[in-house]
Amino acid sequence: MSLSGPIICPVCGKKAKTGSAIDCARHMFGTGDQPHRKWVEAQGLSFIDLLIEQATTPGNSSYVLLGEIIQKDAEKREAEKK
Amino acid sequence: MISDFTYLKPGSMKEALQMLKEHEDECKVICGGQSLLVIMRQGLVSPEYVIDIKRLEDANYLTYDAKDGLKIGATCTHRTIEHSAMIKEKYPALEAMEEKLASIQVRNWGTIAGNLAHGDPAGDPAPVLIAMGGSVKLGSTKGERVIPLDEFYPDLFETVMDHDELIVEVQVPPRPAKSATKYQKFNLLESDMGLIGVAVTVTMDGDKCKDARVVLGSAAPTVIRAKEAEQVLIGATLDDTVFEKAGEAAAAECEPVADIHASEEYRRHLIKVLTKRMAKAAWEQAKISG
Amino acid sequence: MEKMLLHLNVNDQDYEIYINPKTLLVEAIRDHIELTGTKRGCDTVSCGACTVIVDGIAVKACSVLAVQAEGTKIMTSEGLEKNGKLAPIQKAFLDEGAFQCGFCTSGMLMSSVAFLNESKNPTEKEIRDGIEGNICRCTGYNSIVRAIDAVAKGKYTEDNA
Amino acid sequence: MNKYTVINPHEPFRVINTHVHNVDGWAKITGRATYTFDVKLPGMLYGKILRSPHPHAKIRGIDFTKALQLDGVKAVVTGKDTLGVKQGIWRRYKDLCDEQILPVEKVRYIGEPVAAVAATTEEIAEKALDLIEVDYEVLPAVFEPLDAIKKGAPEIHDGFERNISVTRHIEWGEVEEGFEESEYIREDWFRCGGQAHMCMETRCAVSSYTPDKKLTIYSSNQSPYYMQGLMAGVLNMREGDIRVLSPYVGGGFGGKFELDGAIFCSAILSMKLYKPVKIVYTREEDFIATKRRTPMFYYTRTGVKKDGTFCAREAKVFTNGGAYTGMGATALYLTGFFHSFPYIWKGYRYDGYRVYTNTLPSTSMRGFGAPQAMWCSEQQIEWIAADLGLDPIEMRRKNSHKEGTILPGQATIASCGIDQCYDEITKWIKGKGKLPANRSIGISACGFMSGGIFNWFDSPYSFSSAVVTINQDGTVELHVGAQDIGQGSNTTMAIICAETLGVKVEDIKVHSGDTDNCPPDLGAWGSRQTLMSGNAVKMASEQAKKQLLEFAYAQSGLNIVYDLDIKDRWVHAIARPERGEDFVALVRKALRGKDGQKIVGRGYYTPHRKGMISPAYSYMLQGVEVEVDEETGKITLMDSMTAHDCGQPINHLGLIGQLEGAFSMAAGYGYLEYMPYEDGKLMNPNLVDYKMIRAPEMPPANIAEIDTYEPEGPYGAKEAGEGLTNPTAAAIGNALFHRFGIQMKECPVRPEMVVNALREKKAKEQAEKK
Repeated sequence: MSLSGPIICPVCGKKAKTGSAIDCARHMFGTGDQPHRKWVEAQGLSFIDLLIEQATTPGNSSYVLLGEIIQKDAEKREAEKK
Repeated sequence: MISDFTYLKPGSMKEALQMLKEHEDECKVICGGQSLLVIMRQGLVSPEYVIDIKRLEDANYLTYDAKDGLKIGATCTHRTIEHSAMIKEKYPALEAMEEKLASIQVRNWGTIAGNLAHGDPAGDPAPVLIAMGGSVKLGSTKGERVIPLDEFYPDLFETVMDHDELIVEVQVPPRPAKSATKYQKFNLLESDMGLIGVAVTVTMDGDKCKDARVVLGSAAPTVIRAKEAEQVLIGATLDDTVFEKAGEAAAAECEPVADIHASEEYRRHLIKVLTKRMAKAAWEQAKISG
Repeated sequence: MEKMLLHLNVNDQDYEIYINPKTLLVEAIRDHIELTGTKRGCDTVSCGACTVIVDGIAVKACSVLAVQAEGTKIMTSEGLEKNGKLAPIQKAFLDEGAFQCGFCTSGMLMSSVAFLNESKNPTEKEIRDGIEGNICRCTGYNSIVRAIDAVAKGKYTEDNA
Repeated sequence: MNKYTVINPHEPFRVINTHVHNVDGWAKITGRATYTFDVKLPGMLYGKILRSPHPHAKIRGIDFTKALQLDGVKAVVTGKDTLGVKQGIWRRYKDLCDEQILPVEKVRYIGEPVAAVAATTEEIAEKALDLIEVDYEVLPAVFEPLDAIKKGAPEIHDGFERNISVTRHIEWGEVEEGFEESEYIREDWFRCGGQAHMCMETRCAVSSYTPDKKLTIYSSNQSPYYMQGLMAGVLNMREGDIRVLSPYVGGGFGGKFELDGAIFCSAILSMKLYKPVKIVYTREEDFIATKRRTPMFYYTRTGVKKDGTFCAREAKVFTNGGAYTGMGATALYLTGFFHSFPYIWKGYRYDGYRVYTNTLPSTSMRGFGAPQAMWCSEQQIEWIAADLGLDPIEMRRKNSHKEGTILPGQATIASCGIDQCYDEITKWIKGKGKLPANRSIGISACGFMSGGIFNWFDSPYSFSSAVVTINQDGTVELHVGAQDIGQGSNTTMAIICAETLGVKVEDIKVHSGDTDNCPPDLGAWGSRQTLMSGNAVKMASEQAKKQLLEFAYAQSGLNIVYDLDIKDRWVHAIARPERGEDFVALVRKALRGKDGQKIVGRGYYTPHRKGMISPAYSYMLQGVEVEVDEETGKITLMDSMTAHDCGQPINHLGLIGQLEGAFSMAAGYGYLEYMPYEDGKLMNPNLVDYKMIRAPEMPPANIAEIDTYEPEGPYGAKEAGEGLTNPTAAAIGNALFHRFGIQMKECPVRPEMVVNALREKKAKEQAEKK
């Protein structure tokens, strides 16, 4: 399913640089303040564990994982709106 | 912060010794003060009286004669020794050591006697003077006694001086024929304190080493002689293998500590390398010296 | 603690000060005589910022008791310039940019002057050893070495300074 | 001693890049310059700070009744006497404002202020400290970032799980694709140590609070405006009621633009007593209780083609943040950005994590994260060249930035002289001929910013501003907010002003270091003043000059196609320089024409549309020749050469001084300056045990100046002096690799490490033989 517009941050409403979910994930990690952390935790993930995973292994797995969740969340919301 | 004290300024060495007797437990003698004022500022010592001998001209001398050797008065500065043509000719290792001792400012004001009295195992003069067979003459109201420097330091920052004694003179015997002393410290900055220091004296008799002294700084709580290493050298026909063995012996017999600048293992390694180098350098010099 | 009267001669001027005997020379100069060109940068006789000239030789004024300097002639950086004329070493420091923050400069100048007084035709290595007791965190020393070298080579004289 | 060459010199200027003496020179060489350290006000008291002996502890109570009874003690303050404001220089981000200078509830590092005393003498104040009893509840502490992120590690700040305080992510291009295309990938892990700023003037301040509710502070700092703003925040005062004076500053190097205990505690004490209070840090306090260069753990993975074309790079970094954030958040970003420099990557990704520990806070220091980045990057690149059998200089050259290079989303490179840097260093190496067996040369490239486009301080003012006032006698008052901390900014600003107005440097009187009388400016950090404050000064000078030339035109009767200009105090038509009039005469007429108002020009600068980081970038390549005693591991620096592109140099003497000075500090970082901690305690907080380069250790610092033109800079100028702190450690490392085959992964490289590395290499070689 494709979205009608760019992805905006579910916490602060900021539009990610390219509008993609992975950019939004980067934004969330980059901001890293309490509201963003709490949102990630609410999805059943550990913000810190994702961070450490990203920090200690090559590649981009944490961002990809969070990006997928953001994408699903955005799709769900768009569906709800309809 | 330096604690308050009463300042005493004797007019002669004799008067200084009387003052020392009077206040022996509560006083410190200052001359150059390059070490003393630092530890006073750190609160490590807080004497009630400070006896200033800096201006005692009767103790400011540097003399040599072929029979008794070198005599350095208590108030003679490092810089006087460094600049002396006589020292350069008779005791070049002493001059070379002084040139690398701390900074010019410190050498200008500080004295070799004061340095020895401070008892820092990282000090430069003690290893060189011990290698040369040097002694200190201690004075008190009771009289004088001469202690060889290798028996002067019982422990870290301690000397065998009684509370009413002070070093009135540093003595070094005349340099024997075919003998030379070499000293080097390993330091991170040119005139810095050494992580370790090694002084070696080699006296030759023909091809054989007649006598040797190996003295190590910062290799134990006090400056020590590496007697095993000396035994490797004495009686041997010197070559690179012997120097290497002497280095290994010195490294084995010393007891260096680990600190932030070097591990114990690395200090031993440096002692090995520098003992080898200094023994060789002393040998090369001894061969050509008169 | 009872204070003592001390006579000090600094930059050819006599001063009478009352001090605690434990007063260091640098404290007498800065706090009592109020010549603040001489600085302090450490407590371990390491940095040389307090270097002054006592009877012609450079000493670190943080490691000398003020009373020990009685009867001597003391010179500080304030004593170099006379009647608006700079000493050769000062001119050379300006020309070579041999200072930046300036905090080590007074001590560095005094070490340089004492060194130049006793060394004729010094080599570069000798100049470097001559200022070994002074830390400069800004310049990397080379401009200072060039300045001392220029004075030693006679590029600056008292007159044209 | 030193060789200095200029490549592509520009048209001659009258003042710029000529031999101009430092404008503060006379004061500094005659012992007359008055530093905060020298300030003495009538009735002044002296303050001392009681510091925590514990790396992590709750403060249960402080009893200072005995201290107050000591004769001469006037006041004691603790965290309870303050508003308890958690402050930080990242004011826009509340999470990062995490430091109470006098903490109320707990201490987080050894040396943290706990109480402060004011007394009639420093000695009494120090004695009073011993009479203060603090009841601590000692908490478990953690000192290394990789321990602090473990589950169950002590939580240093509430709400920062696993102690991760800041994260930064930088990414551009196609990273995964880049690695797929790579024919060779290398991964390495590095450690970079801390470094003390070691300003000759320790932190100090004199605060004077007066009954009219105004606070005057003398402080040794890099940014009077930041100090004013930060103090207003912690005291809940209006900025305008606080005056900060920074007359002469004895060094900064990135360590003096955050609040420190001296400024804060002196102010709190003064406000209690309505008397001036002076606090001067001892050298030991300056080591244990200010801040330091940020220690880092680097992982970096680089993919290249077999011909040496760079494809992709990915880096992950943990920094030892210490107890508080300060400027460390910026260092975390910049280290990641400059780790890509000065090369073009198809894809680049960086993740940085700043971790709290119970150690001295870490922050910005000259180079701002880039020396650490280059230590890792430039060594790895050298190793890759060796792995692939490629010429390390040519491999670097073919991948380097050029004019017009775009770093997507980050920067566009408008001027870049690095290509010529490679030529100059190659020439220098060739000129050396064959080296003795114990000598080796290493090289390292890098680039740096010319001021940051960051406003985390949330200043409503322009980044830089300047005011030029012309007096009736032709003398010029130049008011700048730029701060001279020794780097010579007063001189640089005077040069730009004199060049622009067409007068001489001696006509300019520079006023700086006073928030009451100088316009706001973010201050001296991030190599920003030459470009940013310089642009403000140029604009102010142009504005004043324009007013003068309008009068000159009006009276000249010239055809309007002619242009007028002023050079060397001579106002003239450019086409007919012999026809003109004296500058002073013109000023007098212009004054009459303005009904006696002084001629005033105002200038300001704030970067716009210049990317994320900086308006301009300097480039450099450095070669260092070292001698190694293979038996003892001792490293001696023998010679060095730096090819350097700083655009158009402005202050000739200042530039040389900056480059030489940066070299000595950077080399110190490479092989001497070492900050060992044991259980959170710094083991060498003094100048006996903290080793720095002194005159005998300093090698020649030869310079080839590659003049380019930077369109955004005043007269084409950009950064010089901070960037050169970046390459040296890596160049020393590369020299060790080049001849001796050892790969040093931790800096500073101490001799023991060299001996061990040589031993391991030998053992490995012998094992391989078998």
